[in-house]
Amino acid sequence: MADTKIAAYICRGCGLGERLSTGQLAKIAEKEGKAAIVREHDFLCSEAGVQLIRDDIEKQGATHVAIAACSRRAKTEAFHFPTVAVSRANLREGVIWCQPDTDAAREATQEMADDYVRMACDELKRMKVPAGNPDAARLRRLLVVGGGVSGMTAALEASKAGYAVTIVEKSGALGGWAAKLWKRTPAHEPFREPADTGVAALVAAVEADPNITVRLASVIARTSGAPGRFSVDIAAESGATATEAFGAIVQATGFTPYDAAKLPELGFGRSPNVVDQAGLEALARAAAAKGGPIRRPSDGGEVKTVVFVQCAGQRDDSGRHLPYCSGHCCATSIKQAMYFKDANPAVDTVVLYTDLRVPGNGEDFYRSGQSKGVVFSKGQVSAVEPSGDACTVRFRDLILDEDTAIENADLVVLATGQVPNAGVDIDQVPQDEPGQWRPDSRSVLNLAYRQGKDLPLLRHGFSDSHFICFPYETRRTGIYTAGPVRRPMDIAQAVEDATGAALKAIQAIENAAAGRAAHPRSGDLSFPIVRLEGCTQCKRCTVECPFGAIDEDEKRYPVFNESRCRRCGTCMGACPVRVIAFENYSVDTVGAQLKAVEIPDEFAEKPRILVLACENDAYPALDMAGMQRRVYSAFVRVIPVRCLGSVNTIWISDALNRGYDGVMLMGCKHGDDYQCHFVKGSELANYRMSKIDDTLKQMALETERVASYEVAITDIERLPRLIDEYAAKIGEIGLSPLKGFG
Amino acid sequence: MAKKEYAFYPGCTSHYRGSASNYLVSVESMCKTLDVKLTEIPDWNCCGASVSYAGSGELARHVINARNFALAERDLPGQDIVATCAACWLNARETKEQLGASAQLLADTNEALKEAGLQYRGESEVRHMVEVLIEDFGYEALGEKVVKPLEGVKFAGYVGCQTNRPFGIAGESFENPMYLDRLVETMGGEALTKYEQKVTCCGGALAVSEPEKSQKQIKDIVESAYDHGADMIVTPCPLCQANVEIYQADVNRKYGTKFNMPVTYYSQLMTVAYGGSAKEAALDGQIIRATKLEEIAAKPAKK
Amino acid sequence: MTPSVATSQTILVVGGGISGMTAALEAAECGKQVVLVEKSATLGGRTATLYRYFPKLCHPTCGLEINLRRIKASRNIRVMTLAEVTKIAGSRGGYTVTLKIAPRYVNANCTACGACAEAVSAEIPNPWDYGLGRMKAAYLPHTMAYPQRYVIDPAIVGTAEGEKAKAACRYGAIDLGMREETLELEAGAIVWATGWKPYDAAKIQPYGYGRFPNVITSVEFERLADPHGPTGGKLLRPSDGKEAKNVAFVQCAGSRDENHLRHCSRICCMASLKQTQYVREAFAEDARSTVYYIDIRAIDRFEDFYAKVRKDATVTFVKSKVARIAEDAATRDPILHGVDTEGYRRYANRHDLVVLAIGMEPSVKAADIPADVVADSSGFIDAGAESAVFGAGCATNALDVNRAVQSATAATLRAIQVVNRAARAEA
Amino acid sequence: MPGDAGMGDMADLNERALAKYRNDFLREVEERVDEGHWVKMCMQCGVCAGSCPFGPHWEHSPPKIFLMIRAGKREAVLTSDSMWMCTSCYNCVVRCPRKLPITTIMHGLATYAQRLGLAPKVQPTRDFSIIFWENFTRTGRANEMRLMLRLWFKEGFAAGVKKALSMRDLGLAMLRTKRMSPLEILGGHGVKDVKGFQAMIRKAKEIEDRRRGLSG
Repeated sequence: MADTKIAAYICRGCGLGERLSTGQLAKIAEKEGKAAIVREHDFLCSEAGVQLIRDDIEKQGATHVAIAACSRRAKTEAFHFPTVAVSRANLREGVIWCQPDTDAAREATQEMADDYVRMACDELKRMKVPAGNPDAARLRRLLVVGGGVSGMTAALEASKAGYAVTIVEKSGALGGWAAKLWKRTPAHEPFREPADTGVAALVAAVEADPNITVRLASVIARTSGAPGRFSVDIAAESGATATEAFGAIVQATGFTPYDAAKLPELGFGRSPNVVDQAGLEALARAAAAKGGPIRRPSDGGEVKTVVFVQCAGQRDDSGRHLPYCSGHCCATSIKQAMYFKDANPAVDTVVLYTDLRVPGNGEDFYRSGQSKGVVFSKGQVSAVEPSGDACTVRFRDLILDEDTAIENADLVVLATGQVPNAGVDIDQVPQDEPGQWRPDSRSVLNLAYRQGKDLPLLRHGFSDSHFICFPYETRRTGIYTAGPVRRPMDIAQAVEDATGAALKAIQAIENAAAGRAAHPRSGDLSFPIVRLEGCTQCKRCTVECPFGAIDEDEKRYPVFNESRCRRCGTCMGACPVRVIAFENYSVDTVGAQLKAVEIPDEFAEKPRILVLACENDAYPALDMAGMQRRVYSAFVRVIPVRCLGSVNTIWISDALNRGYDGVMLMGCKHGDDYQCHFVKGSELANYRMSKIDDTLKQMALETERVASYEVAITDIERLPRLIDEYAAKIGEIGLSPLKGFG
Repeated sequence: MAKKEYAFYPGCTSHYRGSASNYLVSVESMCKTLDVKLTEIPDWNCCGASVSYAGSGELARHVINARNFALAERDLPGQDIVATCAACWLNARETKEQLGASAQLLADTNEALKEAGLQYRGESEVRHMVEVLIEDFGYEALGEKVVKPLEGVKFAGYVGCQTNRPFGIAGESFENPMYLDRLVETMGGEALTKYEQKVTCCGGALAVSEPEKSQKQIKDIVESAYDHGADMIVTPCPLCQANVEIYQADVNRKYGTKFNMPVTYYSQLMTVAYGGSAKEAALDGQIIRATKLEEIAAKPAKK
Repeated sequence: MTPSVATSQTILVVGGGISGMTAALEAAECGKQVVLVEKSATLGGRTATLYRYFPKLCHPTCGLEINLRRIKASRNIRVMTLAEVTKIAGSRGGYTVTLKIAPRYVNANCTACGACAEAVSAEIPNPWDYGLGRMKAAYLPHTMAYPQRYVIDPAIVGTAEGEKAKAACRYGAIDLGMREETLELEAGAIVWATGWKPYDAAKIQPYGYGRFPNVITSVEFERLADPHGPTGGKLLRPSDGKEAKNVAFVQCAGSRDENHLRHCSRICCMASLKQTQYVREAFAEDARSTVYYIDIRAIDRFEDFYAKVRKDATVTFVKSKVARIAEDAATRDPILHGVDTEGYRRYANRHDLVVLAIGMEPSVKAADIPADVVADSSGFIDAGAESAVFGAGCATNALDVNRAVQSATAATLRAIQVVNRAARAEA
Repeated sequence: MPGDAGMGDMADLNERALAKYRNDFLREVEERVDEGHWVKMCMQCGVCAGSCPFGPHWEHSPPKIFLMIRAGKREAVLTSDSMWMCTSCYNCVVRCPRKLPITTIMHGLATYAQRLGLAPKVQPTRDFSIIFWENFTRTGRANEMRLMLRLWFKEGFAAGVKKALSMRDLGLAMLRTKRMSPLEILGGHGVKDVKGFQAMIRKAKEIEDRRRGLSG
């Protein structure tokens, strides 16, 4: 790198000048950091300070800029120099704000600052400005899988934004479940009456839209590629297969009603007069077509009493049925009860529920049901007993606290809930060997991905995502779920959801075109570069990538799909031979930093503890500890990492070999309620670190010398405590015996 | 200020030698000072109170209230009806609201009223005397007439139920109405604003039929007044006044307490503060004597 | 008046909470130009004041950090804080929006070093703690505040305290002469994401909020649980600082009530279930949480969390709308009166602290938005207007976070449709 | 009041109601009880039950009564003395999140139970209510003196004398403070147009019975 020219800037503002010898820092930057330009400034983030840096870049040819001032999280607008590589030495939050302002502490504080300047300079030497993804492609066409309300909405909304869409629908018609409804629950004030489903209008709009192509009676036989350049085989029932290219995919494959046949105790299958909610809709449509009231299925007799059993096969803690609540069923039963009440107020309709769940304006619909005379009873149904043309519904009245029954129910409607049509659970089915890929008829997407054919699932068969803050971010970039396949929902929510998913798909296309990363490292232009010549085909990267971005070729070499990549570096952390790197983040950039730290000899009684901190939660928490002037041990040297998943064990062994006395790894919570922004990163790191004990034993080191912590961004008070406790622990077990050998 | 005129609906307890005759006397004294002319609705009838439902459904009860409106509309046109009794006011107002909301009910009512040669038009408003004081005068104006501030006297303001719910005084809360306290303060007395039994039910009409249950309520109401250091209770409701005063002896017998807490009307306070005599304030109507008020009434005016 | 910025290709996002930030980011990451305006001094909104989210019990600031980093990384978003929309003129595809910008008294020079706060002794109630705690009158709203820039409270401007703050700043960042400004900008479409506010608990008179110190709201309880809140994360009750081990959670405080809010506020049941776990976290087996409810509305996957809490022996459920809260005068313990409707058992339960699961109402009533939007009777924005002013998040309905994000993402596409059409027309 | 139904009529009314409504007690209440159409709007939150000052004395609290109505427990509701516990304090009404006029409904249920002859025979508030109604409809105004005497003597002459003696102190105090007049026994005050007043009430009852299907 002949043309590397490092410029280092030491800020004296915010007390740095008073607390530190900035002259010494400048000298270190110059002598050890090999900075060609070194400048001190009283107020570096000021317009004048920033102009100084800009001038050095433009006029002096600085290619690499080290800024020794505040945290990389602060003053980001000021220190934005996109044309050069930039590193930040965190002297403010990371040194003077977390160290006491005392004479006794002065030396250790200065040493900290010295090291951070060394680290910033040495990191820089191994950094390049990311050139952007060479794999960029932009196909402004979306694939929508599923032609129900969600799918049609996604298609129409994307089309309105100027994108072409193909809808692939398995059945012979558009409309999905909503088309089978007689009416829907109202979505607008006054929330009193069942409303038209609107499906016919949606279908008409889709059919009239020249931007939308509909392929009915078709399924996806194969999906390969990446955002911006998906290649999809669409197989028609007729046997014909067409291959089309898309920029992004919306999966709106909806739900299947839970199989009521699993509920014989509730009478299903034992009498035609016991139906599920879908069955009641069919009765209502049939009745409407004939222009008469809904009749009793068994004999066509008059319906005088209808009982609605809520939570049938749902909210079940026995493990036999669905454990979750489908959310829409209470309102649906109210709507269905109105079918009867609106036609004939003399029909008795009773809804048996345990919690009536009609959030938001659903409360108005509930009131409307009550005012129409629908009776609501808090009751736990124990049995539905058909006998002739009538059923007896036995239940515990939870309010009157007694076992009771409704005799002579002409119709019993079971609210059975939604089961997502999510395809195959890739964690449960074996994966095809490279070169042996075959489509699976149970799969929705038939992804030709190394890690499996459908989207990874979270719980209960719904697609995995950070479902609170970032509900759309699936683990397959460019493929977004919408509607009840994402979580149980009603039509109104599915419409919102599909509109949002369409946006995410459009965004994926735009990101791919620009070679940018998607959430959470949005806009990141770096991407993993692999030196295949060093690769041992161990498959760790292809297996561990949380986003399924890496495929394998037939020789089992990894094939990176940059626009599927989220830039977490888990592959880099996994690679035993260290052939994967980003231009601005690599085994070398971190390795250089930890090696830049001066390790005092064993007589100095100054331990050194390396902290590898996740930049998403742990590092901000440390920053905020500094902002609150919380003091922690001056023996730590903190290096932020993209994700704990990117931590390569070589860093640990390098650090210990160099004489560090301990290594702390700080990452996010993993497990069921994981908080890792890269889903699996912290979990994988935890797994890798569980294996590190052997390495330590080989090095004749105590196992305590490497410690992992689950840390949250709010641990502002806890982190300094953890650090101090760990430093004390190191004090107990003594300094590393490896000092001076590194 | 010009004389204010109202159609007066005194109710069955407020007449001469009725159980709330002291209320009537003190209201008349108070109104004299305020230059208010109350003209009794000629031939007014009972409102049905709150415990007449065994005798009839709601229509008959609306009809008897509508009769009073009809009389006032005919004989005292243009005047608001003013009631001093909580139940009278509540029942009249309930009827007014219901008849206003239902054309059917209005027609039925008028069909019945025709038997008495009357018609309800819904032109008159019915108001509680307290509303008149607060809305037509205001605390400031009421305060200007004070010549004997009730200094050093601590009052537990017991609002009770029916002047408070379901309609209440505009702008006041159901759980913690403040107007009585403000009236007390306006008269120069000390209001025990934290008195927490101010809206507790005294049992109402059931003090007669369910004495034990009601007296438990009354005990709480009086006890808390003592806890807060009250010299007396003040109330706007004749039934509250009667129940809380009369049954203290029974409560004492039952619970071994030694209650002797005077229970007065706001109008008695105001009469005294306005310089009226004990007789004008009808303090001679107290079964438990309101000594502190009597003392002030006996003193010469300050201004 | 300051001259116009932005163009008809710009999307204006009003409100810098989770919905507004989401809308701004999703649009910006599609390549659109965005102006994000926020009334307070920082982005983050209501969720930034929550301790944890249900059902994962993760921390809202975790997602906030990511969103702030995305904002810092984006060149397409212009953030304006202390800014309020006062007028919207024009129509779909071509709006001129007038903003009123309140003075911060601190300019871009601020390094967030904190010297001004150190110099000032005047304190004000901390609005991010709902006034439960106090803070310096020169302040950074909270540690996650963005922009990371101090604010001088108007209360000390023109006083010696204000001068002290100014004198303490070595970077010329404090400008006490700042005035309210008016600014006009162009926008093709507007996403309205002004969020929600807690219903005024004092209006629910039988519960004694405001009269009894140990009756607080659910949003206030979040601040007690938060390590950065007024009690440093300890569950101490306001009257005497005693540990609140026995806590009552009162559902439908304002919601589902025609005397208050007609709608169900959707989040309150889950928020209370979550908060029972704060009590457990603090006091282990000594914790006592009682949830008084009408229906537990833990829909979809939230049911898992409800099932988990039901198994927690420290949590009791009582199906009852609490009738009245009284206070024991000696101990200031709140005493809840009501009837458990499952069997109609009467109770008078003493607790250390009562948390009212307070209902949601829109921060800005839809009728008060200076644009063509359809208002529902609760003040939320309903769909259906002809304009390109799109409601997002809790401005449209009582929503939890994931539904708010969903709503904001959908609103963003609607806005993009408008500006893309404008772009195609101009091309 | 003259013209009121006797016991036989009552039983007859009850039989006819049973025949007409069969198991649908809710509809019966909706059609025949004051504000009965509100009953279905209750959502069983229980706030009314918890707000009632006499709550502990109700065998069935208001929401339970509403639920029993829906569950068709006709006899248990109408023979209950619960509704007669209402003090008309309106606490429940102002707190009800569904704005049910609970006080009026309770009074209405009591009215209806009384009308059908199902109300408990020994119920002091029921007795008081009947006596009060008769008292004030006789002259158009309530006569407190006569009311007291009626109440004291309702269980016979001896019991009345005893009661009067026990209340002697109070009575003397009321006389002393001029809040009671013995002259009231002799007729006392009343409206001038008693005839019109009574005719009007008769008419009202007749209309209401017609509307509710209770007449003849």
